[in-house]
Amino acid sequence: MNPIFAILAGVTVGAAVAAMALRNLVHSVLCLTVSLVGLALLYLRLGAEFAGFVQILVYVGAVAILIMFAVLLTRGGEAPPGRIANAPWSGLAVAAAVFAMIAWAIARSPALRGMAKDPAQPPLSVKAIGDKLTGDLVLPLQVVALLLTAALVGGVVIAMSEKETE
Amino acid sequence: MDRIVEHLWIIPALPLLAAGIIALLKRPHRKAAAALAIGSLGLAFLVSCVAFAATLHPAAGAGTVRLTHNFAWFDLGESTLRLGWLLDPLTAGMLVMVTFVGSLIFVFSVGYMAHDPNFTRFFGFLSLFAAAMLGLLVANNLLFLFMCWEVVGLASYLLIGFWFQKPEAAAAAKKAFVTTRIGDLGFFLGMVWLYHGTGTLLFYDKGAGCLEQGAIASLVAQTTLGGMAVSTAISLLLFCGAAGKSGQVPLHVWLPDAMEGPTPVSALIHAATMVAAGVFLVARVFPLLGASAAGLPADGHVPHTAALAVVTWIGAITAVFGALVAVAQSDIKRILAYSTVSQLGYMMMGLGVGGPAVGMFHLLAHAFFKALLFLGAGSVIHGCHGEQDIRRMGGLRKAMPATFATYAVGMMALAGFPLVFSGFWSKDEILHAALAWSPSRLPFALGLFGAFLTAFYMIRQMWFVFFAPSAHPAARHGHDTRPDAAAPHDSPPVMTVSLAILAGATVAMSLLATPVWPWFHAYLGGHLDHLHVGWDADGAVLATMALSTVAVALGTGVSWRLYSRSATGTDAVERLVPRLFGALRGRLYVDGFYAATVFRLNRAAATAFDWIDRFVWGSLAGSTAWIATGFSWLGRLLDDAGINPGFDAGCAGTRGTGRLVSLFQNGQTQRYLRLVGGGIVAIVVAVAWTGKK
Amino acid sequence: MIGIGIAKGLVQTARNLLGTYTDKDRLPTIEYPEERQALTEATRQFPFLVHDGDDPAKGLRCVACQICEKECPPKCIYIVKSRDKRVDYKGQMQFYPATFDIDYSVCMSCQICVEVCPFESIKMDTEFEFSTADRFRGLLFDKHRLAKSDAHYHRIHPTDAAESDAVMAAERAKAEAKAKADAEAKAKAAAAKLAPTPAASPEAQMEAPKPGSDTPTMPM
Amino acid sequence: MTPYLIVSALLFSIGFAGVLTRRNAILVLVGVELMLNAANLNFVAFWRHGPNPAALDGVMFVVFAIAVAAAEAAVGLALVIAIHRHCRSGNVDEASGMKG
Amino acid sequence: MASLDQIFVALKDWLVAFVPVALQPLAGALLSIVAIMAVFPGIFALTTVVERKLLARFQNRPGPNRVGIPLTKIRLAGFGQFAADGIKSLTKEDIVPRNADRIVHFVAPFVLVAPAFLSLSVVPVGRNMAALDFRETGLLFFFAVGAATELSVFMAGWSSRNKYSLLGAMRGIAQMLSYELPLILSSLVVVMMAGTLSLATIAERQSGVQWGVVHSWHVFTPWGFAGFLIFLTAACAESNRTPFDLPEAESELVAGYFTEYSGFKFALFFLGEYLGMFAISGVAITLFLGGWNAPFTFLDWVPSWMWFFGKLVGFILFFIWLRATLPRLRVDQLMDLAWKFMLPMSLVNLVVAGVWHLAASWPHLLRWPLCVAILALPYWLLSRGFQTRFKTRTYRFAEESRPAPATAAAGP
Repeated sequence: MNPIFAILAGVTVGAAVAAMALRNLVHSVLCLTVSLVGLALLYLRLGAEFAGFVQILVYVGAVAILIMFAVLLTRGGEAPPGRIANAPWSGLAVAAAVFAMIAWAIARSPALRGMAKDPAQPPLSVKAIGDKLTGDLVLPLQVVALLLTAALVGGVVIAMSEKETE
Repeated sequence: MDRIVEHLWIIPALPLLAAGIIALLKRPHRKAAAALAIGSLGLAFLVSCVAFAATLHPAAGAGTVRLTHNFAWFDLGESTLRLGWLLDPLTAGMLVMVTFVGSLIFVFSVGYMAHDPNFTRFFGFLSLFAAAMLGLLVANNLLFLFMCWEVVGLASYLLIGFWFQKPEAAAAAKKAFVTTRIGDLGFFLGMVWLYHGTGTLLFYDKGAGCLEQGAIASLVAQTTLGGMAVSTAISLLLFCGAAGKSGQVPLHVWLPDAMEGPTPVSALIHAATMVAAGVFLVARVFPLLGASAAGLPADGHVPHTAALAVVTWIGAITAVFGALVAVAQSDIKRILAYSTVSQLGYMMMGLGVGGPAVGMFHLLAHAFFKALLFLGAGSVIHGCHGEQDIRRMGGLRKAMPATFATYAVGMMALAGFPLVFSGFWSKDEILHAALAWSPSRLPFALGLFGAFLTAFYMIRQMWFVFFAPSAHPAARHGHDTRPDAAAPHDSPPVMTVSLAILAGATVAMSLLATPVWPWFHAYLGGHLDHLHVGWDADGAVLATMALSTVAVALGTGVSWRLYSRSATGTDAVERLVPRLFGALRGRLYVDGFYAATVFRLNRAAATAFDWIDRFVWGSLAGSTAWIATGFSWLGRLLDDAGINPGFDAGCAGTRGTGRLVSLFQNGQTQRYLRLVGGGIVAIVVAVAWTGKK
Repeated sequence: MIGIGIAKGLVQTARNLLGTYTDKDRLPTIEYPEERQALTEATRQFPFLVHDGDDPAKGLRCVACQICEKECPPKCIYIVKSRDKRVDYKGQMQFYPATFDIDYSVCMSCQICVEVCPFESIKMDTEFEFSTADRFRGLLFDKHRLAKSDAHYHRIHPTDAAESDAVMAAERAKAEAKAKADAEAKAKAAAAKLAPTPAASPEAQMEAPKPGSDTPTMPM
Repeated sequence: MTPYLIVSALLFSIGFAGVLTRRNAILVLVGVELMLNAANLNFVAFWRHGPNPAALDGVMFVVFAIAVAAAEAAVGLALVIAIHRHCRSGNVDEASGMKG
Repeated sequence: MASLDQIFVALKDWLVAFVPVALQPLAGALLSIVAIMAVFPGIFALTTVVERKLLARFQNRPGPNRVGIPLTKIRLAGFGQFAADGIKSLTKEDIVPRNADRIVHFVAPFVLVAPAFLSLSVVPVGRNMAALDFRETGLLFFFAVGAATELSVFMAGWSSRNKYSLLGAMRGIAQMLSYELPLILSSLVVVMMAGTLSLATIAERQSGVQWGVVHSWHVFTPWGFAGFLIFLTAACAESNRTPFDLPEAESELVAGYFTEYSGFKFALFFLGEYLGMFAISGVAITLFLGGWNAPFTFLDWVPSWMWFFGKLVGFILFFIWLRATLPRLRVDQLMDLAWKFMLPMSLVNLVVAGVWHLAASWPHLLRWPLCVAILALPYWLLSRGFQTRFKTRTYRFAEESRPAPATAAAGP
């Protein structure tokens, strides 16, 4: 295994574990950010520059900040007292079982064995992505645009609704 | 010629641009907004005139001028969705009418809305409406037509609810929106079906359009439920939409309520243009309605198909229904609204019995005089400081002479006074066609009765508004609560000029479709070159003319006699037949009927589902827990009996079962998810296991 | 329109910037330790003690009356009166300050001590550069550091110095006159003892209280 | 290829474990984000190693998934805030009542 | 001349050639890193002094002019100041509040500085002189890396446990998020017209010639000019420069999110802010001002990197000039400006770019007025809307209480 990959994967997974295990919510979200950046770097290693940078732009620039705001708005800045998990062992067991299942599937998959070890870098030009988005995928693009608008409006409405009645 | 149709989009684009710019303006920019709206629509009128001129000279042997320009909108998988513009006499005539009447109404609004704080917004909405309406007219694609149709609905919703501070206005807007949506559901289904059946929504596409021979023949050939031809089913569904928009009988309830909007809106939307959209739609898809096994309807010959029969009957019933209800109303705009319902019925009837030319001519004529009447009513209301009850007006003839004169022209046109008023000729044509309709004579009789009623209620209204001695001093001085308000006054020139132009147009229209020189028929039918001045009508025409003249005269005479003799305050008819009058005033209880049936049904259904939720599902869920508890209770009983301490174990087990069962019901998403996760793993393992074997 | 105001402001500040290189009035700053502004005569910083003659130890005008110590608002003056007396500038026997300390770190330069001093002995100096590494000792000025010559006073505040000289001259003159009168009175009394003349005694009685009544109300 | 898939599976399971166990609703959402991102990693990996990388399908999936995930986060967090206002708590197990 | 133009490239190649072939890419990267880490902090150091001196001049003061070479009388017109400041901040006590979240508090300044360096590395500072050249995603990289700034601001503000810090952080994040939209949209115009996201390619594309002797910088088009102004304003806000310095408004929030930082970490924040400003200025230069291109063809003999750094200095001076001129906005005005003016204007600018592209074959006399008109009308309408908001303030109570004769006297 490539050492750079090992480091990246380790950081990504470790930060993910920390994100799920830490008590303080803000720390959790910061760890999540680290994990997402690690993922973006993994994308870069896989040659998907565009996806990697979009990942950073959207997740670090927007989603992480959004979650931070939500944490602060729900007074989650302090470490919560009391339990942080519900019946952790059974949940962990189920998650472990799921992992075992997927890992087993990966390990036994005949399709993977047929794949090339390290295929040549496929061309990934932003122009091609743009053509694709405005060509074949124009309808999904519109739908996503609509969805984002709806989410925007919905988010505002949900977050505001109770205030009026109070 | 092709250039014209290629650039037909300019006509709707102009008001749309104006609407967009006005939307950016701020409240104080009143002049800019009005100038933009009127200017853009005036420009659109000019362009429409150019387009109209283009349709006057068909190429030799081509018959009707029918220019199309189609283009791809976007690709949808393998198929391409294409839109297009269509220019034919139907479109051109409507374009000129809408832009002309619309411009006049815009000008009128400048005066009428002068004191409204939301003047700018009003013109923005008006422009949006005009844009959508014009877009609807130039569409060569049912989908684009539908889109514009919906925008028209939206604009009408906005305009009816323009004074949304008034709860009635808000309710009326909602009602109009919801009611027309019911019709639109039919429209939408019909459209989808049409697309399914023909694979295109373009009307005319060099032989491949959905209104052309090939497509219609295939639709006629297929049958659906009960042996009905698919074309008939689609036609009826589309007619649902038209009925909703045009206020035909089961769906007419929104139209009178829509009078809560500002009067120019009533004139624009509910007299001249929007309600005409339904009639226009029926005229547009007439080939589909008229399609029978024999093929497309030929010019001048109207086939008897099931779809057209439905249109005719609905139209006739609406015509009489509207007129009847109008007799008993006392709100000046509401009378006109029911009159509109009635006249729309005539149009539909005309379409059903006489084809597009007949129906459309009544539409155009009606647009002018009804706009005139509404604007006149607006002028009256404006002059009386917001008073709308005709019983509290009276004697306005002297106070507002200009309004009186123009209103009288409109009223005579609507009532169908003979010879120089367009209403006479257009109604007469419908009646004539109805007379010739072979399946039944009843529509003719209904139409005649409607003509009588029309004259009756219009005279009643005229008398109350302009002639009656004013019993209430307050009526002279506007509203009760403002005794010191100025006396009724005539409206400013910006309003009366519009009225005068419309009055002139109303009279001028009458020249276009007399039996002596039936230019309009020739124009729509595409045989202008065969047109000549001369009498070549049969005796039936004369007979119809005579009959309708008699009906009008009768209505006028009866009404005048009843009302001019009666004391003011109460209604003459009310004293004669109070119960009938009450029923009519209550709009024949249709609204009440809906309230009692549809709404109550809806609420009952909601209650029922609530009950089912609460008791059936709730008790099912509850009983699971109950059973579990029952088990544990049983276990405890046994334990209490103390027969055997070994029962302790069984009891605990039972209790555990109960707890386990209740675990599924505790509302903890995470537990549910765990089960889901575990279940997936289990299923995968199971599948893999069995698969290996 | 947005932008016009910004452009105007930018032009204005740019004129200011460039003006500092061309226009003296736009850069009025004086680079202090090297360049100094000439002090005006009215400059007053901290109090000092005036001494006549060359020897500060002997010539201090202060008589340790302690009025300034009492009046000082921040109480930064500390005086210990001497046990013995010595001859002051009027020629009278007076106390003198054994200790006279002013804590400049506390002094607020209000000048009240100067106002109340009846002996023209404490005045305001123009010196202000007292920065020191020791903020306790370094700013606690004793009478040796406070004492400055009358010549210094004349140099920094010539007008005031002239005035106070005049006042002191008047005082001295009065004191001398009084001394003379006293001497004469003594002489007369002695003479009267020898040969008492009734006409002379009321004169002496009338003259005697005069200087005494004037002195306490003497300003400055 | 396989290492990427294993990392992806690990991320998915970690996210899943968080969703299953954490009490705080925001962290549940964080777990969901992790799961989504694990799927994205799969897409990219299969795009790179798949038979037809020129078709860009995997990358397009990721781009769309990121857009949708942003919408999901916005709405989800708005919901969390609404629940917090309503129940005075950001814990999922305390918001178990189905009625008002 | 060409040799002078490429002197640094040649130098790097010459140095790299000493290393074994296998390590050459690594060595090249290291050299680039060293160059960036040396040049830009150097500019930062000079900028701090120049800014103070110029601001002083704007306010009719001489500014710092003392510190020169220590132990001598040489003053260097005060340019020894940065060294003194640097030594001071390095040697000052590092204070961490007792309640602070220590780890986050420690990490925050580095999270600010590292992306600033990264974003500088994609800016082409001369012909063939970009440390990192993403042929496909250069601009995207810049924006992606810039996103980390917000995170750093949040970390600093939250971890300090100080209400001023948190308020400053919240303001800063809101401001950065709001202004990122016009920033990206206005640079999108250039991407649209150039058809690439690579900054180097965008710079190269502006070396064409128009009107005889002028290089075809994007700013010489209607969309380019409008885009440049929007970008400039948004850049000002993104780098927290006055008039958009609300996050660190000293008169309101002490120093905003870095109130609780001292010593070296404070200096890092300072460095990070200035590096961010350099980076965004560099991108503005590359996108709109022709990158390393000369303005006129007859000036092409000046080496390209000189042009770039000359323009960068121009930008820095302009930012200082702005800071000396404009007062700070209020929070509501800030948001209004972003959402109600800049965002619509940048959308309109996208339309203009489209029109410009479609009208490529039209004569200039038609194309220019059309595009200018499309821009000017919304500009006029939108700014009319602002006039009521930004109207001159009247101090009612102050003026009422002032006696009449004094009003005339208080004129200037």
